[in-house]
Amino acid sequence: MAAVQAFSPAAAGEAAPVLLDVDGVTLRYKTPGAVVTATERVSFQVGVSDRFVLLGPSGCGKSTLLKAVGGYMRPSEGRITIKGRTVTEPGPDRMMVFQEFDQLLPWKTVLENVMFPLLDARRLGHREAEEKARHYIEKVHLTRAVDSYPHTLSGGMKQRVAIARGMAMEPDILLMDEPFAALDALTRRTCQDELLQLWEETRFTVMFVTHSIAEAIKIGNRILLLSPHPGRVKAEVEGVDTVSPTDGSAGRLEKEIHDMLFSDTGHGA
Amino acid sequence: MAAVQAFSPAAAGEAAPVLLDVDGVTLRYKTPGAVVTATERVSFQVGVSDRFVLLGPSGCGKSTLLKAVGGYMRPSEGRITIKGRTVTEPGPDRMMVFQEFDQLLPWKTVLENVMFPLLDARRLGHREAEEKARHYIEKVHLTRAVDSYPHTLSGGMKQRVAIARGMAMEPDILLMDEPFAALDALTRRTCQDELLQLWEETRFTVMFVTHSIAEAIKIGNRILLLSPHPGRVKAEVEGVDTVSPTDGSAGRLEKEIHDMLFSDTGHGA
Amino acid sequence: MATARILMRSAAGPASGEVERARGLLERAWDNGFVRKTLLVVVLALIWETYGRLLDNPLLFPSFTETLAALADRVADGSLPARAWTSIKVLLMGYAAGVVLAGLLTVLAIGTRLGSDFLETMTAMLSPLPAIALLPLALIWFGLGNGSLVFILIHSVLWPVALNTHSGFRAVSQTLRMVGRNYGLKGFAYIRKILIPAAFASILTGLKIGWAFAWRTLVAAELVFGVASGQGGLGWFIFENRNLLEIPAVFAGLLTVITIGLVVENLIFRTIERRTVLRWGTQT
Amino acid sequence: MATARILMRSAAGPASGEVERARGLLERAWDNGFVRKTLLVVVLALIWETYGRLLDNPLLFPSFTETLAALADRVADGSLPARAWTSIKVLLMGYAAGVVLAGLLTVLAIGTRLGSDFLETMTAMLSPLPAIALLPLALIWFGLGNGSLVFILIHSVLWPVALNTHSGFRAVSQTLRMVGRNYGLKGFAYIRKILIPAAFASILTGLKIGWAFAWRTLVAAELVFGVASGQGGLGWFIFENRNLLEIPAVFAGLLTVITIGLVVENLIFRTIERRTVLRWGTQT
Amino acid sequence: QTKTEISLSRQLGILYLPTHVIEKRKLIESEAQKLGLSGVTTSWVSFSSSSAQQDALISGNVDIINTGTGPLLLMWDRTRGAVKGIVASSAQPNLLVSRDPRIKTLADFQPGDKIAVPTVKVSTQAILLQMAAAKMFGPDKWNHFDTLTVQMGHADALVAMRNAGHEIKNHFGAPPFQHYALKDVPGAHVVTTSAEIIGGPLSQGQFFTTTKFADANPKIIQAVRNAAAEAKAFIENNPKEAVAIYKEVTSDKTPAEDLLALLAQPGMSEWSLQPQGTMKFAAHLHMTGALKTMPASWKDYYLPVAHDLAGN
Ligand SMILES: Nc1ncnc2c1ncn2[C@@H]1O[C@H](COP(=O)(O)OP(=O)(O)OP(=O)(O)O)[C@@H](O)[C@H]1O
Ligand SMILES: Nc1ncnc2c1ncn2[C@@H]1O[C@H](COP(=O)(O)OP(=O)(O)OP(=O)(O)O)[C@@H](O)[C@H]1O
Ligand SMILES: [Mg+2]
Ligand SMILES: [Mg+2]
Repeated sequence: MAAVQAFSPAAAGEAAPVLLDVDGVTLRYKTPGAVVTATERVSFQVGVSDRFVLLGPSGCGKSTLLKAVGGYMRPSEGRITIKGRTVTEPGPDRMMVFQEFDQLLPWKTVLENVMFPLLDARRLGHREAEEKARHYIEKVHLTRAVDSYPHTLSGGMKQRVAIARGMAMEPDILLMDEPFAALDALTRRTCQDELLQLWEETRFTVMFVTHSIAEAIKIGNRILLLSPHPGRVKAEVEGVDTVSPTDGSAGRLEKEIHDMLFSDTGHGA
Repeated sequence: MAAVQAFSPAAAGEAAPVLLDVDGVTLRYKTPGAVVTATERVSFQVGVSDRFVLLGPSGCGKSTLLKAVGGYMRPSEGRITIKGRTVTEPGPDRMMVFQEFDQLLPWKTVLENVMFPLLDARRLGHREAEEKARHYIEKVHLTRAVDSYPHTLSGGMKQRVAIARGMAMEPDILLMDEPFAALDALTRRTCQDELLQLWEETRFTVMFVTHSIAEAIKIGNRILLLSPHPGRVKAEVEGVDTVSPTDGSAGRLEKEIHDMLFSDTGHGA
Repeated sequence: MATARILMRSAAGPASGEVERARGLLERAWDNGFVRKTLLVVVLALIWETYGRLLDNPLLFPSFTETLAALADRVADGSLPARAWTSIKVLLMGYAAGVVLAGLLTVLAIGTRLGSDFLETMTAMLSPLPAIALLPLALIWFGLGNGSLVFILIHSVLWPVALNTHSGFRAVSQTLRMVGRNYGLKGFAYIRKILIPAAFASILTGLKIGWAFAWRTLVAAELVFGVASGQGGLGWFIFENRNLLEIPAVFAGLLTVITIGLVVENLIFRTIERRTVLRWGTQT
Repeated sequence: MATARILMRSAAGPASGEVERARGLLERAWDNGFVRKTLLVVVLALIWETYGRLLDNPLLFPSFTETLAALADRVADGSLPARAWTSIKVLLMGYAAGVVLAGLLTVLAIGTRLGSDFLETMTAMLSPLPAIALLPLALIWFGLGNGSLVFILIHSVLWPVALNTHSGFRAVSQTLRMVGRNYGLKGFAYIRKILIPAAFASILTGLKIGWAFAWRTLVAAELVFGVASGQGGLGWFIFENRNLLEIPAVFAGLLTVITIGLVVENLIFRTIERRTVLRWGTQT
Repeated sequence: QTKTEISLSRQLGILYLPTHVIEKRKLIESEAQKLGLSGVTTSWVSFSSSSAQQDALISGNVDIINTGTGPLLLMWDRTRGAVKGIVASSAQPNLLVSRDPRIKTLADFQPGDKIAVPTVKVSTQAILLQMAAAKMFGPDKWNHFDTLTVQMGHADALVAMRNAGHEIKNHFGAPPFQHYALKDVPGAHVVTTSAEIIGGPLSQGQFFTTTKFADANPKIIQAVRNAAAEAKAFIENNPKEAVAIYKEVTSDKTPAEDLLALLAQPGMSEWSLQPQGTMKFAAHLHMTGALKTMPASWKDYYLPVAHDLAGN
């Protein structure tokens, strides 16, 4: 059973060397009418090779946080640093899998979409890029659609292309925003397994947003729980990779997190 | 425990009077390059007040089937009839919640988006429409965003607006394409409960696409299992509403369906 | 460590007010689009003045101040405002008619395949024709006078507006179309309530181009076409002064056109943009 | 019935080949855009012919056959093709230069806030100015000859192309922008690899409008402007024949412009469209 | 600096026949040669209107232009004498033709009648009407006919005249359009002529240039004058060949005999070098305010090379 403890900075220190440091970050959107605060003073640290999961209610600012780490937004308060350097702009070292279905380039086929960043950002040769792309497209079971344009794909297929694209880049940090939400149970499991296998091979760092507690436990080694809008850090779960689905400890952790989220009354309305 | 039987037409007869009849329907997309068959000779019947769930792997043609029932596509083979009349065009009697995030009208606020079909298709008065809209917006916990434009909403919030819009119309048939996929566990449960409660009140018919077996069992009274691409009917589950989450029968049914899907080798690759 | 641990975090203190970085007056003024644009216009005027003086050929290209003097003169004697007003009246008529016709053609094009062929073919055929080519027909149909001018204005507004509107309609996402038809919207209601707002950015571009070309055409048409009687508009003003070699007055007329263009862009089109596509997030 | 039941369905038999409904030759021909458009053009020609005959005033509006006869004449003696070729050469130069300049301005406008102000202000100011207003400047800078014509052509191509391109860029979805920047694309590479394809429908519309207006301007400019030497282009051809009261030849010149427009639209723009936006599903 | 490559403007038409002859027979080149200036070449640029020619002259893109009296006076005035005439080349009459049986004289025009002129208010024809009005109704009523005038190109106006149903029934034109109208429009008759209004011929085409060019190239100027004289003589002595040259330059398809007949019409062979009627024209323009300085004599706006002529 997971131990519920009061947070102490020392406890976090045992993890791998810090790669990403989010320190007291407040993120705001300025709209013509008003200023919307998406997250408020969020702090956490992600170590090298962490599989860091963000879990929280809809609209609490998970995507916004991911975008800030991706370099698309500047915090109005606090600082985001990667390897000690402040994040100022996006870059291919932080490959992003977005939540939206329209993240594929409509003018490129599935293969070209996966190959494009390999050629352009990773500067692979054409043959190598194509090989790698085909490899990952196969992993997400899209071989039959390899020459299709995105607008002829189903929602889930589009997301799988984006996943393949992200994984094929084998980046230092992979930022994934609910990548498997549009997938059926079976495909989802395959994709989760592929992701974990890739991690075994290359030990990249991944920041992963999900709505499913079970998925969070399966994918992550650490989970950050966010409170409803505006998102603040509510709790952090460590050592998630020590639980196992076979001995029931995973189920117990899932129930604990579940109860913790559901007991909360402040649902963002 | 659910009984696995060979399909006999007589067994299906016990349901409510047939509202929607999908008979040997093949759906194809013509693209410049090739013709893609999305579903092949799919037949099923949905009775009045059924909560009919489509379950199947990504890309098997669930959305396509829903679009055909919605009247957006003509079958290349077979026939779709509603109350005996062939479906030829879309209409507000079949409100649709799409899978895509861009289904809200960007030039309308959340409130206006929900009100628009009420005013326009259901011809409610302005006050009545606004009242109803606010009511359903509250149900999906979006009261704070009622005057926001869609582009300032998170993915899950957008989908909730679409759900509120669909429910507020209180249509004869509600067609929902993975409406809760982008929602966190808690919000998802609230929305599921709202849907079921609305169903208790108005007994509309709902066709529901989902990837989650648990959700299918929670929402549906009947489940149609589709095989991978091109989608064909694999099995149908009846009397889903007789199982209960408390006595473990729901869990058993979930496992059965799960095994059935996962044992399948023909994953659409 | 063999078990997972949940570490509770105490909620952070109440957020402080946003830390507005102190910013200088200059920097803030620079943030204001109006200030920037005004500056830009001033710089352009300075360049004009300098170039005009260096060239020192007022019969060809007067300096900005000479032009301003002529402008003041002609505004004071009332001739320029009267001419401008005459032009604007005709222009608005032609513009409105052109936009309405473009709307009709596009509605037809969206509704039927033949309509779409028709629009495409007509645009490809007619839009490269210069106004002067339509003159004989205009004369037959509308005689001398504003009727013909309006006809020619329509010719220059219709095609760009129709092309942009049609292309905008065709780019509306499949999902939005399906939503509209789901509501049972059809025909004109569908176009008005779904396609037009969804394609608004494109339509606005068409309207801007149409506006600009209406001016061009009006000035040029009054030149070829003259004025039936009465005093004529800005185009005539320019032409007459050109013939009288009152070049600063010619440039005063052109400056009037420029000024009207700036005012319309910044007061009308910008405002529409701010209230629509920018607010909706369909354009940044 | 107290328990859920899973009813297995035997797989349906192998799907039969697609049941193509038997369709008549006519219907299939009608489905072909080319056939439909050809028919449309034929109908328009018939209307022209009929109206021309009814009007019975070849000095004002010759019939289609009279025009064709004049066309055949002028093609046979080689004058019309030579004139058309002269025009097309200048046109292509001006068009290319205008498009390149529009690209530069838009790149500037996308890159910096000041660039965007500049583009907006310049467009609002300059695009309503008629070509004739630029004549004195063109004469100073480029003298008589093709230089000035190209300059004036640029003026009519630049603004619509820039406006449409800029508006298209501004309408590119936030997600696609983020994807592009995620790849580390910046500056020109970002524009070329992300913005241009994403805004291609809009750019294409701008190119079409620019093309049409380039023709208009060329014909009108040759008319106001005259020809430096040699024989001049189509515009001069039209002007000359008009003065000589060879009205069928005037219309033959216009018909040439129309034909070139049709050919360019259907062979070039349509093909580009089919290979890009239609294939990508960004336009229907 | 002396130039040997001279560019000149031309407008196409029978009015400009001397320029076409000069161009085709290379008269300037040969006259310059005679004056001891060898290697002179000319290039001729076509223009459709006089204002384009003015721009070309001011911007230095052509050296010598050939167009009407109005533009010459205005350019002389606005440039404060920096542009001056060389010699005139044609002074053919403008005819006001009407096909309205009611209109016999200028006095018959009523409000609502329409007179087509090439350019309202500023063309030679429009100014002639103003001069007539000033004579008929008094100097302050000079713009009496302005409201009746309608702007139409010569060709368009002729088309209108030929159309029985057209609202334009009167055209103050130029050769050859006015003669075509008289020939084939039923009931067409002359209401008045430029000669009647001015009391003599009015120069239509004249060469002019900048004084700067003239000062730098006195021999060229002399050559132009000589060439004009020679062209006059050539047209008078060889009308057939002149007409052939005209047809070649303009690609006019009118039969040669018709053109010869046209040249035989009264006043149509007026190719004199001396300016005619220009001072009256100037006086009127000065009265209306278009001309800011009133020249004391026609010699003010003509180069000394023409001062020996009997101009007016
Ligand atoms: N472009 C924007 N402009 C203004 N407000 C925005 C914008 N994008 C998001 N927001 C607001 O910021 C908050 C957080 O949004 P975010 O997309 O980060 O949520 P999320 O946690 O990803 O939710 P979901 O799970 O539904 O995707 C929301 O309240 C939303 O309304
Ligand atoms: N517009 C289209 N043009 C061509 N093919 C299409 C189009 N839309 C879908 N398809 C194809 O039809 C098949 C079924 O697509 P559909 O969207 O119905 O799948 P789905 O079951 O909804 O999948 P998902 O769960 O991923 O949303 C897919 O193979 C897809 O490639
Ligand atoms: Mg999100
Ligand atoms: Mg789907």
